[in-house]
Amino acid sequence: MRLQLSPELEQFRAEMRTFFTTQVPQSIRDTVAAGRHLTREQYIETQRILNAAGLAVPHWPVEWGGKDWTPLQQHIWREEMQLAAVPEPLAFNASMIGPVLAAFGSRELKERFLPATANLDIWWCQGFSEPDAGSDLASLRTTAVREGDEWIVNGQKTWTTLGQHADWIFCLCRTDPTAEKRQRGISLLVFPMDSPGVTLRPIELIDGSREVNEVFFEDVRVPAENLVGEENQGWTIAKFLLGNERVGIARIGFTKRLLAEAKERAAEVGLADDPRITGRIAELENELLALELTALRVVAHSAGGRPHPASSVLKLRGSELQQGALELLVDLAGPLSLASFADGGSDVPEWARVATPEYLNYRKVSIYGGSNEVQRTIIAGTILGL
Amino acid sequence: MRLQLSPELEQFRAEMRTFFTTQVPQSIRDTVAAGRHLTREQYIETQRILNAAGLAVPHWPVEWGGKDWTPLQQHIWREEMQLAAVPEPLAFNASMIGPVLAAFGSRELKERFLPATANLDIWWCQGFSEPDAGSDLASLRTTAVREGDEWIVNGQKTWTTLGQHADWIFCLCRTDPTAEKRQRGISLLVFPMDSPGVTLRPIELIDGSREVNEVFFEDVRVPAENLVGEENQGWTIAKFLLGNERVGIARIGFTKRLLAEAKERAAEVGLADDPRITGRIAELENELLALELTALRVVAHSAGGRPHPASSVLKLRGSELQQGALELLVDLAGPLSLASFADGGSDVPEWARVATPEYLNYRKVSIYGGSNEVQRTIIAGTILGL
Amino acid sequence: MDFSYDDEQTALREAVAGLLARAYGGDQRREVTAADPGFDEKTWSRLAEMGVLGLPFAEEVGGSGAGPVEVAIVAEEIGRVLAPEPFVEAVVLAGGLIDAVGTEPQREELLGGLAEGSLIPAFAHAEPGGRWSAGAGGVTAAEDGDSWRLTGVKEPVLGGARADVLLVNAVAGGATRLFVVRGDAEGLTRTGYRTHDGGRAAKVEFSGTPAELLGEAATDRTADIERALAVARIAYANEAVGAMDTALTMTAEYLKTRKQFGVTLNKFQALTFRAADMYVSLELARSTALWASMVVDSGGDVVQAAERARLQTSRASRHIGKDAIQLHGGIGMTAEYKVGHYTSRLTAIDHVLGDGDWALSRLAASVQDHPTVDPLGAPYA
Amino acid sequence: MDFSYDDEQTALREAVAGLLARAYGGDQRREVTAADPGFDEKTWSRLAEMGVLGLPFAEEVGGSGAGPVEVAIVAEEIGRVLAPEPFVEAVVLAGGLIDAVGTEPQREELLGGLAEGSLIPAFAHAEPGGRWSAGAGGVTAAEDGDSWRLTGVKEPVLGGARADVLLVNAVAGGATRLFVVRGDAEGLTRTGYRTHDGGRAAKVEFSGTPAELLGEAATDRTADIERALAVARIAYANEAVGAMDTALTMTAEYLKTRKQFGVTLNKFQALTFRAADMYVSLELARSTALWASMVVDSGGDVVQAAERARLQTSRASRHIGKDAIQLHGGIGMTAEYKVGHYTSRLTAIDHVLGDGDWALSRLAASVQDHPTVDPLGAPYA
Repeated sequence: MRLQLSPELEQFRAEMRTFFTTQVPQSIRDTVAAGRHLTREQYIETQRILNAAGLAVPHWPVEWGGKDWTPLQQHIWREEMQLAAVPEPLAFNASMIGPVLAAFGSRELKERFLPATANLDIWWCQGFSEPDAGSDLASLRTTAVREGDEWIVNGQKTWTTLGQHADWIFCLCRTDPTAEKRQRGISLLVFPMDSPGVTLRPIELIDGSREVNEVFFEDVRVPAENLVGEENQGWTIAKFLLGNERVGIARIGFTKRLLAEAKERAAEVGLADDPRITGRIAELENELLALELTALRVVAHSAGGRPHPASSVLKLRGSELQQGALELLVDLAGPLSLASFADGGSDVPEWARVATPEYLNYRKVSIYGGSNEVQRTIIAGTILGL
Repeated sequence: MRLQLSPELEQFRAEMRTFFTTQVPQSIRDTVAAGRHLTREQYIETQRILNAAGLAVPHWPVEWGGKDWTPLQQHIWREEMQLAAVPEPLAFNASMIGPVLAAFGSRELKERFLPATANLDIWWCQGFSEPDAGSDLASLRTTAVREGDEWIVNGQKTWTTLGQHADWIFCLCRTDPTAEKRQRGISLLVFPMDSPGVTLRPIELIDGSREVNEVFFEDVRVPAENLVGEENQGWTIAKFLLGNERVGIARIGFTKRLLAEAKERAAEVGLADDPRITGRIAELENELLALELTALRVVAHSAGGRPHPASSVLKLRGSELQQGALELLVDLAGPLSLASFADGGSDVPEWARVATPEYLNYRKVSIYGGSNEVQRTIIAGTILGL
Repeated sequence: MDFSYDDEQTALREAVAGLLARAYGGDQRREVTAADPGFDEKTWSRLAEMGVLGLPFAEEVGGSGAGPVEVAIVAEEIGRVLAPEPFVEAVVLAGGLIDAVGTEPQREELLGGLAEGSLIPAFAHAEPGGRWSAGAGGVTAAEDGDSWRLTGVKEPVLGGARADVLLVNAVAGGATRLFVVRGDAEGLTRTGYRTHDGGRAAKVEFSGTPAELLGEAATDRTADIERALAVARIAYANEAVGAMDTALTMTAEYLKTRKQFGVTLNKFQALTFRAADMYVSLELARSTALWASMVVDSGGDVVQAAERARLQTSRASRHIGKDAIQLHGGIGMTAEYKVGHYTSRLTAIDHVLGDGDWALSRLAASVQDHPTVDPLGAPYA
Repeated sequence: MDFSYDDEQTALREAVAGLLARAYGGDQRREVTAADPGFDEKTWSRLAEMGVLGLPFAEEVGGSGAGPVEVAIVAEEIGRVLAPEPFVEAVVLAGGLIDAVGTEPQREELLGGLAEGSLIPAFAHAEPGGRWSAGAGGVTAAEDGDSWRLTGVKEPVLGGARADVLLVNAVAGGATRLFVVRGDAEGLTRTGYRTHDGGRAAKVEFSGTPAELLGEAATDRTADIERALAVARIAYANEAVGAMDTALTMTAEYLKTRKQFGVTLNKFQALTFRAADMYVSLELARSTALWASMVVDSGGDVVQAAERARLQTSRASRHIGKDAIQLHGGIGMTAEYKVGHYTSRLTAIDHVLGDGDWALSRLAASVQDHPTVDPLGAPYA
């Protein structure tokens, strides 16, 4: 039981902080800090800078660019990145398909995809969710039928984040409609987004953003070798992928940055001494400390690849704290928050203008990545045995 | 749509206030205001004063002492009584068995019991709950078997509040164990608590109080004419009774008195200007206002005898606000709240000593009278159709 | 004490609901709010024809002489379908100020025009450095012969770009006064933009802009403004109740029809219990909003009643707005589906004239002034 | 940064847990707390034999020289079974003060006696007019030759009637100083009573009662007291975590076994979700309590760490304490069933040295002093 970091870890942390705050362009970090949307190019530029320094996919196997770090080092890496407002390596590449390919892919698939995935030479998007499935992933309907050396894919996916930027998609398809359990007849295919028969329709969200999409497949022909893992192994792969998704989703460094901003804004609008505002900040800050400490505890017990069941606590409370901090910023903006889509000529400061759209956009974090209801189900079932 | 009371109702209200604050002994009202337990004699003395003035059972049929008041008058009567710290007429008599007898009892039963019930010449207690039934009342196991002109009762009841003071019990018994639906084979019997075979065991609660009891029946012989309503009509009667129980359970006047006290105590302990304390008071006060207004709305639509489904809102939020106000008092007492069982020689004021036991005791209000989970089920089902 | 609507009030509700159902029963709102001025001028005219735009004003100035309860009914129906027409902003707030402060000729011209639908006023009061204050700081007024000239910036001004007439609170001689500025006045620059809920706001700049004093006396108008803001807060509370009602109804409907894991969502008790809690919040907010409207009618303490309505509807709006999306899941996040718009609108209402904590701070400061709150007291004070 | 226990710590936990399971595994607690002194002297002796009562003190004075993490382990196990022995009160708080402030002879005598179980000290600091303040107001100290005499009242003093020695903070010359009063001192009147959680407290009156200065210098001891209270708050946080853990375990067990409407309660999703939320509260509180214990060890800002632990465990204690009863239903209200005692004890811990809002107010006053809270900073400050 020890509070301090070892001198080695102290140094590691200082290196991370220095790298993130000096090697990633200020303009990109300012964009993130201001809550503005990044361009495709900004994502790619950042990830290539990180990858060149070996900091894009440290959690991958060493053979494919990983660093063999301890969970604590990974935690520090991620938190420092968020604190510095550095865009994280694209989740679809770094946290989702990359680890899946490394764990389940053939040698050929690994060599073909992993380096390009780490470097964001290929931009991936997810083809998991479907309109009628929701949290019930196993009820998916997109089909892949084997025809000679090809799979013929038909169906529809949704919530495909940043699909408009994507080169390739990893896609769960039903390959055995006769399987006794719905979970058994599912496989994972990968294919280019410009394959004939793939169309994409952006979905406008309530904040006006267009970050998610519907993707339609009409007789899309996918070469047989684009199957990841074995046929009908898709459910196992999906659970592996979704488990990884929960790690790092607490986004503590992000919320920490929001709270630091809230303190500045409170001073700006003359509420630095308002007891209700300082009370809300102190309460959120304490909850966030508790969450970070819990993340550190969980991280220490997650060796072996499988996420600790308490990861659900991180997702559940982490999303609530992100939402709580963003709500606080809206309240600090007060009447100025109405000026949401004013442009540069406005006298309303930018942070006040983006506050409500970002607040509304972040209602999503308690829904995606396994909704908070799903997390409660996991806690009640897996941990409490209910 | 009108805010003001009519001049007649203004006068009615003033009369109630005058009566309650001048005709009920100060010592009894002080006992209630201080959160101390009343003696049997204090309950009886109060109810007889009220009954002599026609204020014990105004909601009963006129023939049996009722006043044919509007729901609004009944509301005013109840709230003024609570505000004045007057002990309400014993619920088991005035709100439970009285209305049941008036609605379902034979002429003989009415004449025999109603006047004595109104005057608290007979002290009633409830025999509804059972140890293994909980919120699932229909699963009750106490049996009554017909033998000639008598019913033979065997079984056990629990949560019999103030049963130690009671003369008679009204008791749900299973009279037809073969009924297709569990609800159908139940009847309501009444019998004296000193009948041979009745024994009572007090249950100590977490605050040290002994207000509830277990009651055991061993071959208790009950004359056949002590059946209320018809044989196997018990479930209908129980639903009627429990519906009535929900009305008036919001206890708005009581919570109002607690909040007025909290303001005084806050000043006493030097927290009258503490923003967190005044904020909690203001928030509770606003919720209570909203609840009172809702009660007035509901009351206006409850004509016809059956409670408005929104009564569940009153029970649910009413219990939460009682608990919230009592929690606030504990927090105002702060370290002094530890002196819970100090006696008169203590330098800790009495309100601070009783605060925590009362807070703990009132955890019950979200459990009894249909737990708050039951109320949510009613709202979701009956009102929202879920 | 009586919470029931009379026949005329019920007829008013049905008429307004009918008109708005025709206008916004389908997907029209997204289209209407996509283009300036952010609402439908035709629907505005129809509301004028129905007498809704002159509802609270005297018949002599073209109004219907109705009361705050009628205003509440209209506001609730507006909220129920999220009609983007600026009823609260133009009729209740700007109109209310004109009615309270304006001279006879001003009332006749401005309220008459408002009531017949030919003139839309907006109250320009928010300032980049201010926070729901009735006083002014960022705009100053200087006398110029018989007239006045204004200088400074107001932002965000709801409906400020479209408005035919702006009412402006400005500092003159250390006091906050009220002025009328015509939309075509020289030295007036208005830059309009969308608000997140589909509405419109503007930056309004005055550069020695000619203005006319609202009302006769050049006295401090802070108290008049405070009262007009309070009445508008109460109308917004009723608008919010209408919006929350629909958000809950849509959520309950969704739970009944959407299937997950082979059954409809209403089989999941954790979800139905949350819907039940939403109902509790809604009904408590509804009671408070209605009551506050009656306080306006009764001559009680309108400012405090508005704070109470604001606090209760703020808490309820956040609760219901958040859970309506959460219980819908991803679909609730999309602009194509309506429920998220309710959340967005409720968030806007919650910040335009003071949020819940703002109201709480004001109420908290006065808890020691009364032992209990007594809604049956006549009048509430 | 390391949250794992070493082998010695695990062995300590197992030993303490074993001893306490034998003492309180059944229904013994109700019996023990029914009679004075409210705890079991034999169990106290066994704790002494095990070295638990001298845990944090140096070996020279009879202690084991262990650290705050070991103290946290014992406190958690105490909480887990609600053992009524005054470990935090006598060892951590009173003992901690003696250790920090006492002269060598005082430390040897008092800590030696405490460690071997022959002497129980109590810190008399609460005053009827005070509120978790480190300073004194109600008791004054006057010099009397080489000695001092105290006058005034302390109440409620936890364990004050049974204590062999009282430590008292009193005002002398405008400063808060610390004194030692023997249980048999003249002019000392102690009136003991039960606290709601089964513990004992007392009114302690001093009437010119002879007292000895704790420590050598007659300096102001407010900062020493503040630190000792902070360390005790952290120990209480760990005790609360143990109690919450059991309350949740009992609740989950109950949901699995209790039947309603023909099925066990764990089939009701609304209930299992609430249990899940309790788990979230518990784990966050556990992390904070453990971390605060490490801050004591590291020489960081113990006072603020204690406020953080206090706030987090206060919120969690109320949440878990209330829902543990609610999910049990009526049985949770009874003294015969254990879960309500956990709620009562958690409520007591929550008020003895500062409640959640008290901690929040202190933390809120300093949010602008740091942009972020960084638990990895070494040492935390």
